[in-house]
Amino acid sequence: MALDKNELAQLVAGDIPDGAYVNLGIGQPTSIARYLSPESGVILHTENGMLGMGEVVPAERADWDLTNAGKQPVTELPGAAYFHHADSFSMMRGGHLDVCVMGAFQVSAGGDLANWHTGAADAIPAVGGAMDLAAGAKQVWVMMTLFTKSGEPKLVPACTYPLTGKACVTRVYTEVATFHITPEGVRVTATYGIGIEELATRLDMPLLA
Amino acid sequence: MALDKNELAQLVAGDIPDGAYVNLGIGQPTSIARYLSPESGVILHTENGMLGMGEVVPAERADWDLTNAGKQPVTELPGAAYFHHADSFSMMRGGHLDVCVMGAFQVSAGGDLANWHTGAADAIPAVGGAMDLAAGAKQVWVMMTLFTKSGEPKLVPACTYPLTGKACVTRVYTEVATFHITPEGVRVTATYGIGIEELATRLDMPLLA
Amino acid sequence: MRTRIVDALTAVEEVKDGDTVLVGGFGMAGMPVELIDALIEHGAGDLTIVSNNAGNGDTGLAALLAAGRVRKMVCSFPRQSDSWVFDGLYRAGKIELELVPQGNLAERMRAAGAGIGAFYCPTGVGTPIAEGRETRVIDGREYVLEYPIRGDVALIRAHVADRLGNLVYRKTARNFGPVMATAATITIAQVSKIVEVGELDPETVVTPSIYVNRLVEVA
Amino acid sequence: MRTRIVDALTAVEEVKDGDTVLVGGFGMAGMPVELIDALIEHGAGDLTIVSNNAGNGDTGLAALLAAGRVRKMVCSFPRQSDSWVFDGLYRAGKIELELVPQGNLAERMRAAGAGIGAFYCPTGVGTPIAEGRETRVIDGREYVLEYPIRGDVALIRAHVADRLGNLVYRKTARNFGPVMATAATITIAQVSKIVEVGELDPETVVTPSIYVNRLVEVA
Repeated sequence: MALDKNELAQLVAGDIPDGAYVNLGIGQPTSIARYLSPESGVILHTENGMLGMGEVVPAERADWDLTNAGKQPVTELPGAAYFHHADSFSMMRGGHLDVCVMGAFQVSAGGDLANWHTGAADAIPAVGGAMDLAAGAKQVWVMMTLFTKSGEPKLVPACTYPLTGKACVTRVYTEVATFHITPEGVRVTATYGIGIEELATRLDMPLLA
Repeated sequence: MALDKNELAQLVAGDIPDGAYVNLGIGQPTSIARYLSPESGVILHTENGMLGMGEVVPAERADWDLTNAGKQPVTELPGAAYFHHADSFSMMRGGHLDVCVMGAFQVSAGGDLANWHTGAADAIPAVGGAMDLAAGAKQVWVMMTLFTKSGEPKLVPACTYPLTGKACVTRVYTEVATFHITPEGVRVTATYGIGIEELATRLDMPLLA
Repeated sequence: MRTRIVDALTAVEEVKDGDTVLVGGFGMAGMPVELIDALIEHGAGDLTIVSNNAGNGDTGLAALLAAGRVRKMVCSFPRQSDSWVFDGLYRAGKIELELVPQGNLAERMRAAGAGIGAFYCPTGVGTPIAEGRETRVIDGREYVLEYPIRGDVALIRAHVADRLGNLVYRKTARNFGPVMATAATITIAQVSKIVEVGELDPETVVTPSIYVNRLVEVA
Repeated sequence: MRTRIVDALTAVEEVKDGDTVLVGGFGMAGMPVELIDALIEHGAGDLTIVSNNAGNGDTGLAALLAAGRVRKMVCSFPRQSDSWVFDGLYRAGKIELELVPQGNLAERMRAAGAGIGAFYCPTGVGTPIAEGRETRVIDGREYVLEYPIRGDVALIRAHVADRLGNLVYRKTARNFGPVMATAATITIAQVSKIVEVGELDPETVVTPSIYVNRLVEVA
């Protein structure tokens, strides 16, 4: 059976190595934090300038000088550190983050990522730190639904939306299957409520098992 | 009468604007600090990572974690700040220091500075932060003797020693005369125990008065 | 030169029509709201504003935009749930937008402050952001050449200053402040408190006084 | 990944022949003497050492040089009153020297740590340092193209660490430590004291734990 959002977040959390420094993108990936145990020693980075970020807190407990990249109020964990934006993005661009997890509109079979712009002519473009993360993290994982609401695949032979980064995604986590993007091709690492043949047909691309 | 070293240091100190951020080079320029009054609000930078540097102290009062660019022990003044080398040299290179004062082997009529290498084949080259200061400070002043021990001028039509920086020096302070390097030429701003004609003859260059 | 302690309106008096103004903050954290209000009152127009976002709600940067003072926004993320002022101006063709990835925004200002002429950056390679820009392969990796962003003025918010202008920040409100302070000809810092010289620990100063020209205390 | 707290010899066990080792310190301030001693004991050779100076007296870096382990020095100021070990090796043609202006040394390591492919720098234009290098005029000013300096290993000294690896420094001993920590594959920090997680103020951490792989306490 397909995973629900919480199960998917838990699955990703379980794959993050102990002690890793991790950036969780705005939106769905933020929920992964709930499934990271303190014993794992995973340390969360937020690009607005902090390592050791804690949980999202409700507005009534907010300190508005302490927010995540989505501008939600968060907490500070013991061992945290603050730094300015140039230092924060140097950390990202310099390849020091072990993993970042982002949402996506599309991921290509070659690991290209499109998650900032639908290409619609009237859309106001906004990119934030997505391109910096795509270019900088040691591993870029994507967490998304595998199909759009109208049933179009989001894991595609080539992205049709404007790119965020080229050949950067190494893993894709979806509600019906998980994938590793490898030099040999796209490898299915697990399926949930869907057969691999049906998956290959719906995605219209060769899949390694 | 020619100025002695202390008089020269005092003269330079008197020309530093109130509130200026200043880097004093290794050696003779370091002595300028003795003639800066606290009321002047002049703040000293040392390129190894500090603003608000105080006086040089004898070894028995040394804290060896607190040294100047010449690796002499110094003190910390109220309002000081520490920073790392990349930040310190960004401050220099980015044009934030109002004045730096350095020694020199030669200064050219066009403001070229030579103070790091005599060009001797067997000399071990060493540059430190001199090129960064030459390229970065808003004003580069030189404090030197006007002639070598053998009587050769050090203010010259063109440097024969390897350069530290091009067209960077704006003022030259020596024991017998002070100069401004201007787009129109070298202007003598004061003489001490020498006539301006004798000066022009010994320097073998046109001088503006 | 010496940092002056002034009121907000005096602090912004040197801003001129056509200036590039760097405005700190990430959302509202670190946003120098009172300095922006003073800038609106001051009246300078035809401004280029460099800031991560393009205003929230109807106050601060959004109010400056609404007053028609801004010719161009340079930012990484203009589109937000409450960026209706910018959205309206943009769709009406009344404001220019230069979209810059967030890290490039920070690094380009850092370059301005650090005297770097340009730098090769891996961010945005192969994306529309890199179109028309010079690229180069170095050690097998492709980079885009990025140029400094300088400000005539920076408006930032810090937590505490000493009277010399040394600054410390508070939590993630630090964000762009320390970088913008280095990148502008005149840096104006709004702080919650000004203390005597010597009250800040020199080890913990984030922005040294050399980068701060005007201080405004907003309790 | 998690910072390991180890003894000095264990800390340097991954250093290999031919490695580039970044060594902190400006003169003796911030010099990781015990880590260098461990490196000598460890025995790796054919090293490239990147450090501001080329050793003082007969201990620390000078002892490493004297032991014949260093193929090349990359530094800004090798010549000092007590740099007789380096001087002798250099005059005997037994060591290579790459002389780098002090700010370029710092900025090139900063670039390595920050993922910058190369940068245009005004330092050294028109001097022998720029000979043979690519230059470019940007906005009317001439710059030299400078490339990153990466380390396989960095040996640095800080003041206090927490058990995660967050570091604070002491006075001007901070110098190259924070930059080198970002520029090496493995960063080893020697500190005077290791405290529990939570004992350092997050506002005052200079090197965040992400940059520190090994911690060695040397009381």
